[in-house]
Amino acid sequence: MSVTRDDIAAAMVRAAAALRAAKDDLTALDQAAGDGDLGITAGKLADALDAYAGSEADDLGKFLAQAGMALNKAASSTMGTLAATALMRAGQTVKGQSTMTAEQVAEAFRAAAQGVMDRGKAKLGDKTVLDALFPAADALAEAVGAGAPLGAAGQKMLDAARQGRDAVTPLQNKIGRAGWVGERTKGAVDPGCAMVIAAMEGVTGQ
Amino acid sequence: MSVTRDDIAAAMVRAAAALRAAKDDLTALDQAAGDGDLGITAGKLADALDAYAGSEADDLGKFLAQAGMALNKAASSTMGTLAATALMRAGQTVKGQSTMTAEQVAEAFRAAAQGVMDRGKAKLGDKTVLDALFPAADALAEAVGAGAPLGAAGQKMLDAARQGRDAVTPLQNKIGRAGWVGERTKGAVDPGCAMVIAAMEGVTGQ
Amino acid sequence: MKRFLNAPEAYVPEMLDGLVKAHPEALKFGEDVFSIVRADAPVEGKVALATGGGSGHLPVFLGYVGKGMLDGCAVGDVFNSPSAEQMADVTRRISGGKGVVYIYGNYGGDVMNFDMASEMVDMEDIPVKTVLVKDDVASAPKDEADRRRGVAGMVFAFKVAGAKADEGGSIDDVAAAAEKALAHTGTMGVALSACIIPQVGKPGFSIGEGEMEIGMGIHGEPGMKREALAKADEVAARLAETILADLAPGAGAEFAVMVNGLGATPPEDLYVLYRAVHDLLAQKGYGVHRAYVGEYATSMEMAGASLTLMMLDDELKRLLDAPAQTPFFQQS
Amino acid sequence: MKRFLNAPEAYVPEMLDGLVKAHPEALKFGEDVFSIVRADAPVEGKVALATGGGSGHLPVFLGYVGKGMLDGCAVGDVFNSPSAEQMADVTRRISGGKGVVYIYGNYGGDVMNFDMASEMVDMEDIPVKTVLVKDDVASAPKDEADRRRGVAGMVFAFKVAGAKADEGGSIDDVAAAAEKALAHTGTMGVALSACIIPQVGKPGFSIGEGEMEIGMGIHGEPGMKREALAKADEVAARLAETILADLAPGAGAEFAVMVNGLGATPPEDLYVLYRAVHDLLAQKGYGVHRAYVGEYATSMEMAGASLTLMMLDDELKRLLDAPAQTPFFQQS
Ligand SMILES: Nc1ncnc2c1ncn2[C@@H]1O[C@H](COP(=O)(O)OP(=O)(O)O)[C@@H](O)[C@H]1O
Ligand SMILES: Nc1ncnc2c1ncn2[C@@H]1O[C@H](COP(=O)(O)OP(=O)(O)O)[C@@H](O)[C@H]1O
Ligand SMILES: [Mg+2]
Ligand SMILES: [Mg+2]
Ligand SMILES: [Mg+2]
Ligand SMILES: [Mg+2]
Repeated sequence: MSVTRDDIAAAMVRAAAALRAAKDDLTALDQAAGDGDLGITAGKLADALDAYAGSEADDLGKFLAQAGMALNKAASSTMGTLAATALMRAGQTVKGQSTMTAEQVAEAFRAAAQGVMDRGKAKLGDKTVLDALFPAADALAEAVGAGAPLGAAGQKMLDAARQGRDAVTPLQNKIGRAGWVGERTKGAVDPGCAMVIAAMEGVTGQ
Repeated sequence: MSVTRDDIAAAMVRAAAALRAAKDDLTALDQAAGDGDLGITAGKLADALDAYAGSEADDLGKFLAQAGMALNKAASSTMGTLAATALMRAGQTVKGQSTMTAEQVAEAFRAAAQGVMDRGKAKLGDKTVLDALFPAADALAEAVGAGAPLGAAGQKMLDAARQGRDAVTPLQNKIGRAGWVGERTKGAVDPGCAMVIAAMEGVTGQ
Repeated sequence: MKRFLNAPEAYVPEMLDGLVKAHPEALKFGEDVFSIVRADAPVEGKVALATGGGSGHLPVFLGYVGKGMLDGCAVGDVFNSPSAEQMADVTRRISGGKGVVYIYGNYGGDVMNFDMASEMVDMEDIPVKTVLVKDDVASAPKDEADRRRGVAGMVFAFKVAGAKADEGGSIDDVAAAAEKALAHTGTMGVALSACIIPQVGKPGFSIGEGEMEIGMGIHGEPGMKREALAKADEVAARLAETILADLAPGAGAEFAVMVNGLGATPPEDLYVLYRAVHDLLAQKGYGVHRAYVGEYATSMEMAGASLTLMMLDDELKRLLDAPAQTPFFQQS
Repeated sequence: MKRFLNAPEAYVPEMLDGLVKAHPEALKFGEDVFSIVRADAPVEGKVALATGGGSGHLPVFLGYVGKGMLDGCAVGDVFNSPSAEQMADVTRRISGGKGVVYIYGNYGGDVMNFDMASEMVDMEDIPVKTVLVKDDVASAPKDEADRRRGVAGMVFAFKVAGAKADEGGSIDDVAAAAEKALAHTGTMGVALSACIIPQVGKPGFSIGEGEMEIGMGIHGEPGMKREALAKADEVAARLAETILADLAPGAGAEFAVMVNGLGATPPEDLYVLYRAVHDLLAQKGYGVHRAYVGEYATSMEMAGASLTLMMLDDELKRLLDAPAQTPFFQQS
C-alpha cells in the first residue's frame, strides 16, 4: 500500500477541517498559557492547507516542502513556523518520489519531529509540541515496522501523542510564552500539543 | 448697624463651610450639565476663603478686592473667576472705608452682580448664575431701602435667588459648557445658581 | 480608576514638575509651576505666543511650547482655566518687545481669565492680541460659529502662528496668520468612553459597550448623537464629510490632515482611520500635503479620536512646513 | 471592544496602508504590505538594520524605520511573528553592501523566523548578524537572562546601533554597539488592564479594578505579582529599584530614562511617574542624561507603563544624542 500526492492532499484537507473546528479551544488554552493567538494560527493554517491542497508539484518532496513554505507565509507565529518546518523537513525525505511507503511515512514523520526540535531548540520535557510529536513518531515507526497497516499504525501514533500530552500536563512549561507563565501552567494542557493532536485526529479520522 | 471687616471675615468662613458641604451636589449637577468640576471649584473657593479670612487689609475695599484675587488664584474655572470678579467689584464700592452700612452692602452686592455680567458677557435668561444674582440684588436693595435690618433683608435676598434659580430651571442653558449640552439641560438646576445659593445660605445662616 | 496617581490634589503640580525635569533644555518655570515658558524666554525681537488652559489634554497646551511654536503657557488644574495672574506672569516672562499673541480655546473660564490678564499687562505696556480657537464643527452650527469649542485644530494655529513669528512678523501678522489658519480649519471628534478627573475619582458620564458619541468635546462635552459604534471607515467618512461640508473647499484643494487620538485609542486604530480619510479625500480629487497621526490633544484615558482638516494655500503650507522643536512636536 | 476597526482580518494591512500613506516621504512597501523599508532604501555603503515582530505595539517596530535608526521592518499580524520570507524580503531590499544587523525581541516565533530568513539570505551572500533584545528584567532572573523578553529597551538599541551605522561602523561594530546598549539596559513594566486582539475580540485576561500586575509583558505575559494598585511614587520606585539592582550601576552613573505608556495611560500620568524616577535617581547620586516620556512600545489599549534605564558611557551618550528622523521618533 503506497501513499500518493492525492492521499497527502486529502489528509491536508482533513487536517484543515479539524484545525478549524478546534480554533476556539486552542484560543482558550493559549489565553491561559500564552498570548491567545493559537486559534487564529490554527484558522490560518487551515485556510492555507485548503488553498494549497489543490497545487501541483513535480514530486512528493516538493509537494510537501512547498506546502511548508505556504504555511510559513500564512501563519508565522511559533506553531505556524514549526508546522511549516515540519512539512519542509518531511519533504526532504521523499525528494524526487511520486509515492511513499508506510515506512517512508514513518521516517518522514520522524524527520518532521526532529526538524521542529532543531528549529525551536526545545528539549523533551520542556512541555511543548515535542512531547506529543516524539512519542507519536516512535509509535508510528514501531507499528509500521511490525507490519501494521497505516490506518492501525495511525491509531497507535495518536494514542501515543495523547499520552505524551497527558504526561506533560502536570509539568510546568519551560520555554516560549508559556515558559513565562511559570507555576500557573502546571495542570494546563499545552496548547501546541492540543493543536498537533487535533491535526492528527483530522488526518487519521479518529 | 454697620458691617466691619470682622463681620465680612466671619461671613466668608460661613460661606466656606456651606460651599464645602455642597461639593458633592455641585459635582453631580455639573456632571449633568458641564464637565463635573464645580464641586472641586467649590472646595477650592472654600479653602481660599478660610485661608484669606484672617488676612489684614487697610480698608474694606482692599480686604474684598484682595480676597477676589486670592480666589482667582485658587480656583479659576468659570465660577471661580466669576466669584473673584464679584469680590473685586464689591471692593471697589467701599474703597477707603473701614465699615459699611446696610445700603452700602446692597450697593456692593449689585456691583458684584454687574461685574459678573460684564466679565461673563451673559444675558439674563441665559440660565447662568446671573439669574440668581440679579433678583437677589434687587430684593436686597428693596428690603434695605424699606428699612429692614440686614438679617431680614438677607432672607428676602435668598428667597429671590431661589426663585430666580427655579424660574430658569425649565429653560435650556445658553452659554458656557452647559450651552453645548442643549436640550438635555431643560429641567436641570443650573450648577452655578446652586453654588451661589449655597454660599448665600452660608452667609445668611438660613 | 486605572491610573498612576499620588494625591489627586498633587496631580497637576507633580505632572508639571516631571515635565520640566524631563525637558530642562526646553522648558522652565515662571512664578510657580503653573506658569511655564521656553528655557530661552524671552526671545528678544520676536512676537511671543502664549496659550493656556486646563490640564488633562497633553500635548495640549504645554507640549507645544518651544522653538517654532509657543513661548509660554499658563496651566490650570484638570479641565480648569489657569488664573489671570498666571497668564499675566507668563505674558511678562515671554514678552520680547514686539507684543504677545494669545491663542487658546473658546471656553468661558479661559476667556474671562485671559481677558483679565490682558487688562493687567496692558497697564504695563505689553500689547496683546487674542485669537480664539473655535474649530469644533460639531459644537454649534456654522451660523453660530462663535459658540464653537476649541479642540485639536489649535495645534495648526500654534504651528502656523509660531512660524510667522519666527519669520519676523508683527503682532498683527502673527495674529492674522493664526486667524487665517483657523478660518480654514475644522475638527470633529468621536468618543468611545469617558475619562476621570483625578480629584473627582469617577467618570462624569458613560458610553455603553458598542456605542459611540459623535461630536463629543475633549472634556466630555456632549456631541451631536449617541449611536451604535460603526466601522472605522464609516466613522472616518462621517467626520470627514461633516468637516468638508463646513469648509466647502474648492476643486483640487490641498489639506493638512490630523487624526488625533483622545487617549486610550491605539495608534494602529488611528492609522486605520487615517487610511479611510486619505482615500476619501483622494476620491474627491483633494490632496494631502501633510499628515499628522497620533496624540495631539487628548482627554486622559478617554477612548476616541478626532479628525482635523486644514485647507492650505502657499502661505499656510510654508508656515506649516517650517521647523519646530518642542517636547511633543518636532519637525525639521 | 472600544476600538475603531473594519474587518478584524484587515486590521493590520489597513493600518500599514494608512501608515505608508501618511508618511510617503519616509516609508515604502517591499514585496507586500508586511515588508516596509525606508523610502530611500537601500542606503549604499551603510550597514543596514532590520527588525520585525508582531503588530499591536506601535511605534514598535515599524515606527523606528527612518534616518538614524532602522532601514526596514517585517511586520506580522497582531502579536504574531512575520514570516521568514517577509524578513528575507526586507533584508534584500535594505542591504547596502555592508551587511545587515537584525535587532528584535526574544520571542520564539520571531527567533525561528529570523533564523530561517538569515539562512535564506546567507545563500545570496548577504551577511547577517543577529542581536536579540532581552531587556525585561521581570521576565526571568539575572542568571537566566537568556530567557528574558524584549520590550521597550529595544528602542535604545535601535537608536544606538542606527547611529553607529551612520558613523560608518562595520557590521561587527553595529552589532557590538547594539549589544553594548542592551548590556546596560533594563526594563520593567506594570499593567493595569488588558488589551484585545481584534481577531479574538475579547481580552485574554483581566486585571481587577484597584489591581495592578507588576512585571507584565507587552503581550500580556504574566508578571511577577498581581497586587493592589499602589501610588505612582511607589510604583515608580518598585520599577526603578528592581532595574537598578539588576544593572548594578557605579557611583554617579548617568542614565537615559524612558517612561513608556502601554496605551491607555495618559501622558500626564507618565510624567508623574517620571518625576518620581528622576527624584529617586537624583537621591542616589545618579544623573539623567536624556529622558524619553511617552508611548514608545505599546500594547494597543492596555493601561500601564514601563520604565527603561540605560547606563551611559561617553560612546553611548554620543550615539544616543545623534539625530534621527522616523515617523515616530525625531531628534535633532
Ligand atoms: N521552542 C519551542 N519548540 C517547540 N515548541 C514550542 C516552542 N515554543 C513554543 N512551542 C509550542 O508552541 C505553542 C504555542 O504556540 P503559539 O501560540 O503559536 O506561540 P506564540 O503565540 O508564542 O508565538 C506552545 O504551546 C508549545 O507547544
Ligand atoms: N458667561 C457666563 N456668565 C455667567 N455665568 C456663567 C457663564 N458661563 C457659565 N456660567 C455659570 O458657570 C456655571 C458653571 O461653572 P463651572 O463649572 O466653573 O464652569 P466650567 O467648568 O465650564 O469652567 C454655570 O452653571 C453657569 O451658572
Ligand atoms: Mg500564542
Ligand atoms: Mg464645570
Ligand atoms: Mg471646568
Ligand atoms: Mg503569538
